[in-house]
Amino acid sequence: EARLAEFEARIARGEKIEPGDWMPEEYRRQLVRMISQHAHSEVVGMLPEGAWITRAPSLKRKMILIAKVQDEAGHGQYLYHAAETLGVTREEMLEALLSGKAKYSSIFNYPTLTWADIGTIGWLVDGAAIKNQTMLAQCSYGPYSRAMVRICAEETFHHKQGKEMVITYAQGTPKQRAMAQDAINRWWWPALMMLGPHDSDSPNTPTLVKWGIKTKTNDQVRQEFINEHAPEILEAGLTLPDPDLRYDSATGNWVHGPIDWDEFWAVVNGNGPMNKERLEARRKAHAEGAWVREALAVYAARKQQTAVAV
Amino acid sequence: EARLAEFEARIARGEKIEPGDWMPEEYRRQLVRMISQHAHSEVVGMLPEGAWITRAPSLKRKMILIAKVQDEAGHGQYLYHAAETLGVTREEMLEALLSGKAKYSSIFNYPTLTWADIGTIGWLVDGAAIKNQTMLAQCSYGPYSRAMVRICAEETFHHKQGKEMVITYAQGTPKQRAMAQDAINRWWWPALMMLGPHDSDSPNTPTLVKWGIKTKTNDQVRQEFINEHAPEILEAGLTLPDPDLRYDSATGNWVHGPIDWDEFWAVVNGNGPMNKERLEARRKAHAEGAWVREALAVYAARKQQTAVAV
Amino acid sequence: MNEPVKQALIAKLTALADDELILAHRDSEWVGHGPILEEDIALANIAQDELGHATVWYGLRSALDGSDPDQLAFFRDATAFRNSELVELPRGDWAFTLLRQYLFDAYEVLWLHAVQSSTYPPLAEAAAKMLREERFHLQHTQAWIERLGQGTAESNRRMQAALDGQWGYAQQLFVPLPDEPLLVAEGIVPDLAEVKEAWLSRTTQHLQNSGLRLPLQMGYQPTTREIHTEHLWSLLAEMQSTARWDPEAKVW
Amino acid sequence: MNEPVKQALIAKLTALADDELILAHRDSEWVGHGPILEEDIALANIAQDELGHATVWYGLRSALDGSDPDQLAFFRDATAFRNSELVELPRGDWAFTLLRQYLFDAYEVLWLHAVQSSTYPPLAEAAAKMLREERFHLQHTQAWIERLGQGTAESNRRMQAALDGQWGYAQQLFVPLPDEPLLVAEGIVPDLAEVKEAWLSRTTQHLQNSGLRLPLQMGYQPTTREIHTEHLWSLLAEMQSTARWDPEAKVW
Repeated sequence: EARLAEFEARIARGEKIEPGDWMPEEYRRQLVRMISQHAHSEVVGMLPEGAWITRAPSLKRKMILIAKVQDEAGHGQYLYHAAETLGVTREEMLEALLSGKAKYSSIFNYPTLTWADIGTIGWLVDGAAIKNQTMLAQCSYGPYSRAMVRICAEETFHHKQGKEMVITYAQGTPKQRAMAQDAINRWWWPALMMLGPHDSDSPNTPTLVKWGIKTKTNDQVRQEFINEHAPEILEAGLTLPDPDLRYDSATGNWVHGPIDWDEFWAVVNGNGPMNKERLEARRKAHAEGAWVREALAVYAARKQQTAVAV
Repeated sequence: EARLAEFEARIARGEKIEPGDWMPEEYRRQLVRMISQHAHSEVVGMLPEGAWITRAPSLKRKMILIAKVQDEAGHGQYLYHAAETLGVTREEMLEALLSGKAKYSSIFNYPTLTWADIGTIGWLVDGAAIKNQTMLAQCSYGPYSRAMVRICAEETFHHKQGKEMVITYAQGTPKQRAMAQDAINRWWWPALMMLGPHDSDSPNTPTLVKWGIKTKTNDQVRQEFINEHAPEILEAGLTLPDPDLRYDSATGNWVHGPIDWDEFWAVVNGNGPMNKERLEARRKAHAEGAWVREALAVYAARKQQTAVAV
Repeated sequence: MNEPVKQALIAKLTALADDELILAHRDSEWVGHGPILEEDIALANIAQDELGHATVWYGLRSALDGSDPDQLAFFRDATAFRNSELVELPRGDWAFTLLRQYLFDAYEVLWLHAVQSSTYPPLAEAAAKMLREERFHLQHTQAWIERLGQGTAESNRRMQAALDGQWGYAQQLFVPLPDEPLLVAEGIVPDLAEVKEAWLSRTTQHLQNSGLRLPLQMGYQPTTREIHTEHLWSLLAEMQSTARWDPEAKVW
Repeated sequence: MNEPVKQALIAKLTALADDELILAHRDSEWVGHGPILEEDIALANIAQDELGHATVWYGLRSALDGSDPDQLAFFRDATAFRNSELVELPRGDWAFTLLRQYLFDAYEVLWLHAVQSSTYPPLAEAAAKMLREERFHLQHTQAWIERLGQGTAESNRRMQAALDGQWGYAQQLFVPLPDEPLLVAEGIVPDLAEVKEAWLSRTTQHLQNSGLRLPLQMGYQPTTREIHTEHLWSLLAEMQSTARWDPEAKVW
């Protein structure tokens, strides 16, 4: 069909697709899925970190953490707006999240057990997210691409702060070192998994690449992540929980051992340590906020009425 | 009237009045007021101490505290039963408590701020209660008198444990000593006040004494309490927050300085530090337990029905 | 007892004690806030018994390695605790608390029953003593499950929600510690697989008779006691706050 | 500055900082749990600003006595904190949190405004900077009071309940510290009685316009910052748990 050919030609020329433009239904569908999932991840991602604001060990760290979590909420808001340009409403997306239909990043179904988890999330989880988002900043859909550019800048800042924290603790007291190592041990594999299944198990990837939504495969992005982070973590004097990990001088890549995809799929399918609690927390916040939203609506309607009457 | 004369003669002979016996309406009214107030005090009194079970500093202290609070619940139960013998129901009494109509001991409207408060409550508050209860064990109304005998035995045990705790901390580290002294400073005056207003401001007393409900006045009981506790606290190396306190060798009494009755009446009238919170906690427990009580009632009714049908 | 067996027994006693201590903590949060005064007393009584059991298990450990029970309870960090995740979960509503206590009691009665014939006499003796208390708890909580399960639509809904939330966690009670097979081989503790079979049969029957739906999608099942939920850190911050407030204190 | 004035100023800065720190703590408990994403952001933003103010006040104290702000925040015991009881109260529902923030913002804006003409330049300069933020907070919370007060019957009921619960506590913000008159005499801080008058007139008018009932029976009014509520111990147990977890740590 001519429109499709023209659409694909635009993408091939590196043009951005904008909200008013014609697009294949499947392109739209995939973008709504990805962007809303991304937005949900930001919002759910506030929970594991937000819970440590009250327990941060210094005024400076507390301030940094509030600011970070606030940024995440802002990213969520920004991404919901980007998804709305594709004709889906915030209410529909929230409903899909609360009903368990929509997914969010599996990484947030792991618990934050100590303060070092906060640094480690910044370093590894934001680090993995940045690799993904840097790629998505090239995305063919304009609003998503621009959202990614902005978000990436902030995430890079969080990533730096997280890295600095973990390295500080790795050079700290024995308890701090142990805490940092424990956190790396628990988050390393989930961080690798959060970049998605192997290319061979990722049926959407070819289409997404063809349409310029993704420009790299999961395995490529994962390899970039490992190549950057593995040597930095080792240099910090910490170890990684992968006995097979080695540097391959031929390819210049750090080669990792087998990933436990059973665990990945268990978490994706709702059986991770925190799936129930995260969703429950969101549902509870939504339910307990119902009277607030209702009050706002009634107030706004009354003001409007008054305005009209006057 | 003949019945009243006979009633008063029985009391004069030291006989106990029992549930079926004739009694003046005012006698019944005063007893219901006192016993239910006493029961409420036990139940509300669970709150300030119960909150420290989770924070007790050793396994032994934790065990002792649970047992103590459990005893208090038991006392409440026992006293509600005693009041019920006078024709008032548990529901009526609870309703009076939750609506704020019924009183409970003003002492429980002060907060428990540190662990030393737990020892201090045992020593001073239970100490004051025992003085009162020992007197009430002589009460002319049989069920109340017997309840007091039993309760006194347990309270004496709590009193001993509290005293032992405070004395231990008074001989402990500087922080423990300071904590103990701070607790004594905060609880001393409220403990004196909990024994009630001066005799001159206690209009019920003459009637209660005549009918053998009370056998001593508030000031007499208070003096007994001070005479026992003041020297023990000083001997423990602690001070008392009353610059006027002195031993009067002529009377053998410890003479105290003026009591701040304005504070007493403010607390009795609902303006103590914890009045709102204590009542709120009871109301919340009651409201949140409504579905439980309803389920029990439905279940019981269904079982009964089935039994009849069979 | 050779050293590996002794170390395995120390680990097992720690896990047993930690379970009881943390469960007692959650139960005791209800004190003064129960739906009925009589039940406030009953739950405080259960908490007291579980705390007593914790003290016994820490004591048996102490007899083996000279450790101080209060140090273990009040100066260990969250990462060193070896309780199951089930007992850490926030107390929730009355249905949640009673169901957890029921699932735990049913396990404990069966486990204690089996351990009465332990080849390690102190364990056998302790179990025999606790068993009486635990049977009473089980009777009590079992009755609650039935009454709430068969009470109103609301109480049934709450019980079912509690069951959905806890069933996967409860399975962790039957995951042996890494070196537990050594103890089983020596006849010191029973094989948890056998205890589990009896537990499953008993609880599923009672839960179903009480109008609750089973089997469930399992959900998350914790596999190691080295990892905890997000709740343990705060629970211990509260529990240990007084003891740690004055590190110089010798006596409390 | 003579020594008594300096000591009085240190005490005042501590009270100011503690108020902000504890209020920020309660606000930040909402992070991730707000009724609307946008409001989650707004409240986190307010918490962040209040925390920033705490840091400024601790910093001004530090300039006077060399104290370490982190030591003050994370290693002081509950009995040594000098915050008002209002800010310690549990966060309650959205109405409770927003009302508290409103009552506090209204006080802080007026106080900061007056202190801009302080004879102690660091205080005057800090106040001028904070005032912009606080005016924004006040605008935000003021709007919430009106919307909830005039929203539904339910939202009005919740706001009124929050007001009944907080009105007495809020009066403590205007109780001077024992040595505060020294500072007033030197023109370093304003007379709280005057600030209170402006605050009462402003808040009562806005609360009444928002459909809320005033005046109320005052209830409990805390008179000293040396005493706290039962909630501060647990709040600090949580807040200080990481810092105190490793007393040997030099850097966090």
